Amino acid sequence: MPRAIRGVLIECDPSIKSIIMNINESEANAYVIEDLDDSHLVVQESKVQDLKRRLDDHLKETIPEIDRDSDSDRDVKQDKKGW
Amino acid sequence: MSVNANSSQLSEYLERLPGTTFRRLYQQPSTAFAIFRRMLPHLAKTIVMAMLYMPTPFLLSDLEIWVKPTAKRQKDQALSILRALHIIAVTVPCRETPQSMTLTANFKSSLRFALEGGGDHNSFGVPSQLPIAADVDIAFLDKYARKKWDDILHFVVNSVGLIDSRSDGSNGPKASVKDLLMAGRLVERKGASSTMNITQAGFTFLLQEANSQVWTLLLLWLEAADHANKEGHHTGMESVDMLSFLFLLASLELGRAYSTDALTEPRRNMIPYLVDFGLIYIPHHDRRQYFPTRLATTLTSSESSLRSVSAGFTAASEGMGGAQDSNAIILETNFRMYGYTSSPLQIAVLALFCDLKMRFQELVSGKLTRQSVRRAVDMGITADQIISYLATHAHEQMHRVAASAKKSLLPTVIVDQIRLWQLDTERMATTNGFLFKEFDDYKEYISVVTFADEIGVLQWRNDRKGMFFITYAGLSQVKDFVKNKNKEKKAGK
Amino acid sequence: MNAIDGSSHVEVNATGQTPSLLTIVIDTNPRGWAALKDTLPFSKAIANILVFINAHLAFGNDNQVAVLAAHSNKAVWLYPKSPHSDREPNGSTDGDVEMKDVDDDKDRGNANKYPQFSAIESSILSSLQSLIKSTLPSTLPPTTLIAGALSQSLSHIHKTSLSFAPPKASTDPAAPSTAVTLTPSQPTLHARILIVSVSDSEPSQYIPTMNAVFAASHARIPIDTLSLSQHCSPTFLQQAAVITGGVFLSAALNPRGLLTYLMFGLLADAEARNSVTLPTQDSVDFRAACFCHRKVVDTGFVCSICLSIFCEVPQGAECLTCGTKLALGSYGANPAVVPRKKKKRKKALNGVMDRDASGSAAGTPVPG
Amino acid sequence: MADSDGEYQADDGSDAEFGAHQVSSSHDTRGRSRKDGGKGGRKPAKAAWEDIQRSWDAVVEGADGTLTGAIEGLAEAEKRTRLMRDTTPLQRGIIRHLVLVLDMSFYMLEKDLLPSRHELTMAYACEFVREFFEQNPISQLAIVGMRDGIAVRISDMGGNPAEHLERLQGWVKQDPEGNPSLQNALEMCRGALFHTPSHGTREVLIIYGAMMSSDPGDIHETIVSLITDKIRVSIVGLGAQVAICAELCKKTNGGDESAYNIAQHENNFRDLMLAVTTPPVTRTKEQSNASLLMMGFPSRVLTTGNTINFCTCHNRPTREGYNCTRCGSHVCRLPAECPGCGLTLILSTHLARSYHHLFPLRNWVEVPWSQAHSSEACYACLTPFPKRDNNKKGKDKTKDHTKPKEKAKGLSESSRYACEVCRNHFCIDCDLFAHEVLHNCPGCQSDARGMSTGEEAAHTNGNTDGAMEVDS
Repeated sequence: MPRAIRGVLIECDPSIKSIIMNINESEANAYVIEDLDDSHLVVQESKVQDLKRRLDDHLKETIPEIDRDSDSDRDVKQDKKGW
Repeated sequence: MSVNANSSQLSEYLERLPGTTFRRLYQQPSTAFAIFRRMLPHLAKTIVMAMLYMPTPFLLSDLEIWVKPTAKRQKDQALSILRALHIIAVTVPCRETPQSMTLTANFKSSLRFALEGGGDHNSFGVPSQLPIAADVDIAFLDKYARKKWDDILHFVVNSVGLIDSRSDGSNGPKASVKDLLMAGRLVERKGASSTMNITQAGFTFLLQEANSQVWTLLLLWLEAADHANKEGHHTGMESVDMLSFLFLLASLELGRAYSTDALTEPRRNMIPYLVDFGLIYIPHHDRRQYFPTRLATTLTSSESSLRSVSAGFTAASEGMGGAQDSNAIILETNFRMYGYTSSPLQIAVLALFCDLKMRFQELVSGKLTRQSVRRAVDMGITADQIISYLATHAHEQMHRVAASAKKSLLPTVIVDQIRLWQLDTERMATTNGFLFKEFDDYKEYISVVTFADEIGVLQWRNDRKGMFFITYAGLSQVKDFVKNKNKEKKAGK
Repeated sequence: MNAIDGSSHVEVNATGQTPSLLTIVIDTNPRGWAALKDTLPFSKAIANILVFINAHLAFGNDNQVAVLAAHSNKAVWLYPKSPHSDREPNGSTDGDVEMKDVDDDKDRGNANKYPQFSAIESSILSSLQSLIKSTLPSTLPPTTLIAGALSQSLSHIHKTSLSFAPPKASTDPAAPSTAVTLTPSQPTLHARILIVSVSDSEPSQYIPTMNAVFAASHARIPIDTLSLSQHCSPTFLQQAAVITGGVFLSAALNPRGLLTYLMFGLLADAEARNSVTLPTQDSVDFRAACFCHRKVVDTGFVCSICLSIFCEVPQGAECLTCGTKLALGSYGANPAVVPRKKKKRKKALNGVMDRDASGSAAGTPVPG
Repeated sequence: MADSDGEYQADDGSDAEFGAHQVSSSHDTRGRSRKDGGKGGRKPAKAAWEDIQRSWDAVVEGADGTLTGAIEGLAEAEKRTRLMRDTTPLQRGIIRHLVLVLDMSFYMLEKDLLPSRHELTMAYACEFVREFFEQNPISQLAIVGMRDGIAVRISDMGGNPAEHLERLQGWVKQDPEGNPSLQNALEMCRGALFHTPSHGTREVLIIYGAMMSSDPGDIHETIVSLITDKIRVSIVGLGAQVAICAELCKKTNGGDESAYNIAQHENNFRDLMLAVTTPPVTRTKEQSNASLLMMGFPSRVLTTGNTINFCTCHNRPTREGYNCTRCGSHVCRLPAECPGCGLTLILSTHLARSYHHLFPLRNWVEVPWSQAHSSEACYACLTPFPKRDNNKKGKDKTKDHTKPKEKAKGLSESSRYACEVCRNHFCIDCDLFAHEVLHNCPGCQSDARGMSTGEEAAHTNGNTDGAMEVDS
């Protein structure tokens, strides 16, 4: 008899996934139900919002803010590099 | 050719209606005509026209031959829309007679009436015999409609809080319209303070082109009326009748007076609302005639003609401090944006997703940046909305260049980048549902996963691990399937 | 992220439905319609055609229509009205859809008809009436001026499409003078011509008709034909349909079913034609008639100067049209010998080549 | 002007030292140029920048003080000048054999024509091929390139535009290199045209970007043999005039110098090239070698049921096609030469397509205001004409300076153009359309009276009644 587990399927890049796994480990596996493959995993439904917030925080730390009041072409290039 | 985007709300609304409603709707030739014109993809129109004067049912096998194999997708799409709108009826497959389709009786006779004329349905409006005031010309009507509609938009935009309330002394739309906007959750009152706040639906609304905005509002109105009727309030209006009156308005001629006397009681009740929306104009001196405005007569127009219409609109509203609807955005591949406008409304809308740098008389320039787009996305505006806004308001020159160079209207770089910026914020896609695992044997797994795939609820599968994920909605069906399987298995044993 | 790669660029095109201009040429030859009197009276046919026009307009608001009558002695505009025929004082000369004579309709109080439709109908009917009034039974040439009607409609289409075309502004970076695209850009207007024919093709109109047909094929305007007459076969129009990629339908067997023919076979515009199978002609007669005996030939002789066609070698090998003395090439083989050289040879070997010279005069092919 | 001409060609001389082989444009270039200079330099040897056109001089402010009228006038004048050609019915070589020679030497890398000479030439060559077969459906074409001092064959003599275009496409991406050799190219043309039947014309069109030619032998001998073979050469030069080209054109065209033209700018280049698609006028009895050709006029057949035919020309399965009227071979498209028996198979419509060259539509005349009152709108397209401006002052002003100027350009002051036969008035766009594409007068064709009364009518439009008849 198969088992059906309620959860949320998350599809993301491998890089993001590894961040999520990192968060998961630091929180004693409170989030992830099943690690499916490189780009998929199933997490607890109740924890999704929390996870998203934490992921955002994490990304904000790693992605640099870009100087915004710029109007020259050079800056446009910088913008492109930024993302 | 797919149904254009802005008619999708209407088609969603229509497709929810039951068949009996359609039968009543199609009693009016103007309605059948308007739905034919506005709601159908090109191939569907061709099919309907081919069947209109055909004495016998059209065999599906003949249709198969008639439509080229390369256009099978369009054909299937056309048929499904035609069925959803109850325009055609397809016989149930059975062995003796081949499957065929016919136009539904009401639609057929109404569309015939629309093309041939005749009958006494009066569904294309009864012109007023009374003398028309000299000052009510097309320019006047355009100006009137523009003002009414701008008031509504300003009310929505002001709630963003990006610009100060207008100083030109207009006091915004009527309370009934405000209520409607709130009921439709385009704006909402946050907390105890009386300030209005725009919602995501409100942004969607703002970024649409005028025609879709009108439809959005009208559909809200229809739904509100439905709702009120259900709760037992007697509004004297019925959504079916309202809808067919709207289609009637769409087939009227701009600049001509029509008689209110010929209207039925419920329709006369609708008139004050339509005046509030700016769809019709009633002169003060004589309340027995009404004039449809451009907002009404273009309700069932196609996209490209709307472009020319809005150009005419702009021309008519010159001297009113610019027009919100002018096709006046130039987008360059270096992310610069130039908007030829001085209307505070359009500037406010642009400021939602664009870093405005400079403002001149009738020109604002700015740049799309990651921040500006992200800010918009955080507010709930989607990348697609931004793109479609830019596309609908693109400058005539961009249309020309795109048409002559056979390129897409907006630079592809920019379109992709806007989408990428949005994706930036959505590093993961989430789907609620169920993970199935621990199957007894591989055969069982395969049969269940195939079933899930067939009914279209499968999200992810891994045959090696013997696991798959289905959407929330699919659970009951898959569960039943597994149960049946087990029963069979037990019975087999 | 994967959603965005080169393959899935979401094109944001502004192209909605391309407007389509339908030009209908109605063959109003009185003799032709008289022959059809029992099966399909003219008034009934016009009523059917009007429904067809309305159906075309119903496809979208920016679809346009133009109607001409190819009469026996003239070709005239029915819609939009030509200011030549009746000098209206208000001068509604614009080819726009909104006719100004809408006001005339008012007294009819037609609430049962879409305003645009009734405007067009009244225009067509009144023009037709004045056309019929002006036709005198005494002066009735058996011809129908199809070529003239085609020429006028093509000029009109040309002008209309000019107004739709992107202007060739010099400031345009994609100015067509420098950036030459190998494929012509997408048309901004789908135009097509439908001829409702009741009479024969008139041989004297062959060249003008063909000129018009080539102009149409150049502009990629399909010419469709619906032939109603049982006795006549408009051969030129049959060829026109093949050359321009149009549809040729013969409703001769059942002219009463005119509307069904129109709605099923001929309503599809350029866009729908991509996805719908069109009726095709099994075989098209492309044989030519010779200029000398009017005999239909499948193999003939052509004058290399004026391209006249002969069924046999004309007398004295002289072209009957342009009077040029024609050399008789050796058919099929390559006549590599330059005649002047032949002369030389003849001079040198006069006696020896005698047989050869007499041979060519009799018209036998000279081996290369 | 004479001075500058001389200077140019002196430059040619020094340029020519490039060539490792014998250079043909050196000494007599100078001699000739001086002689020509004396005549006043009538030839279009000017570079675009030499001919100073102050566009602001040409613009005259309209009566209302705006420029719109003047700009429209200029556009109209430009259209009109294209139309003003000789329309006397001339005998023309309808069956043509033409070799298109493209310069693919490093001179073509120049970017004085945008995007570059080479790219533009290739694009126009494709257009030329299409237009050529549109205008001359029963003619043949071959394409040769000049590159690396030799002549390369791009496509063989043939009557199918698709094949030529395919071959041309293959060369678009290849960068031009090396020196061009006129002589080699001409010899190859001579070879290609040698076997063509004498009833057709033999022509060569050269697109020449270089200022010199690097030839293996004496090019004058080649010119002499071209004359013997009755091959006419016309050249479109890019840049500046080259003496040997002028000589080549003059000698092979019986002393007529109009066959050598220098492209002034992109549009002019295109016009010059496409002008060659019009069949050439037959000049002398000697040159035309009229003959009677045997041709087949097959009917189109469709295979019935599930059968499929193989065409004999490409060995491809087809459903529709044409059967040779003599031997019954199945060919898939026309015009073609029957692969079985060699009979020329054409459609009668192909012949009809060429008739308008033989009987061109006569030019329409300008209509002065005095006669303009009879029409309100263009007869053909129903576009309303401008009404006469009754404002006296405005009229006087127009008379003062704009009118004589417009007259000179052949522009109608009332924007009306009249066909002299049917007396109907047309607008400039219809004028252009009727003469360039339609080759019919919509007015004459729409009036039976004009046709039946008129010898005149029939002649103007070239529709000799019953001249041609197809089975009816």
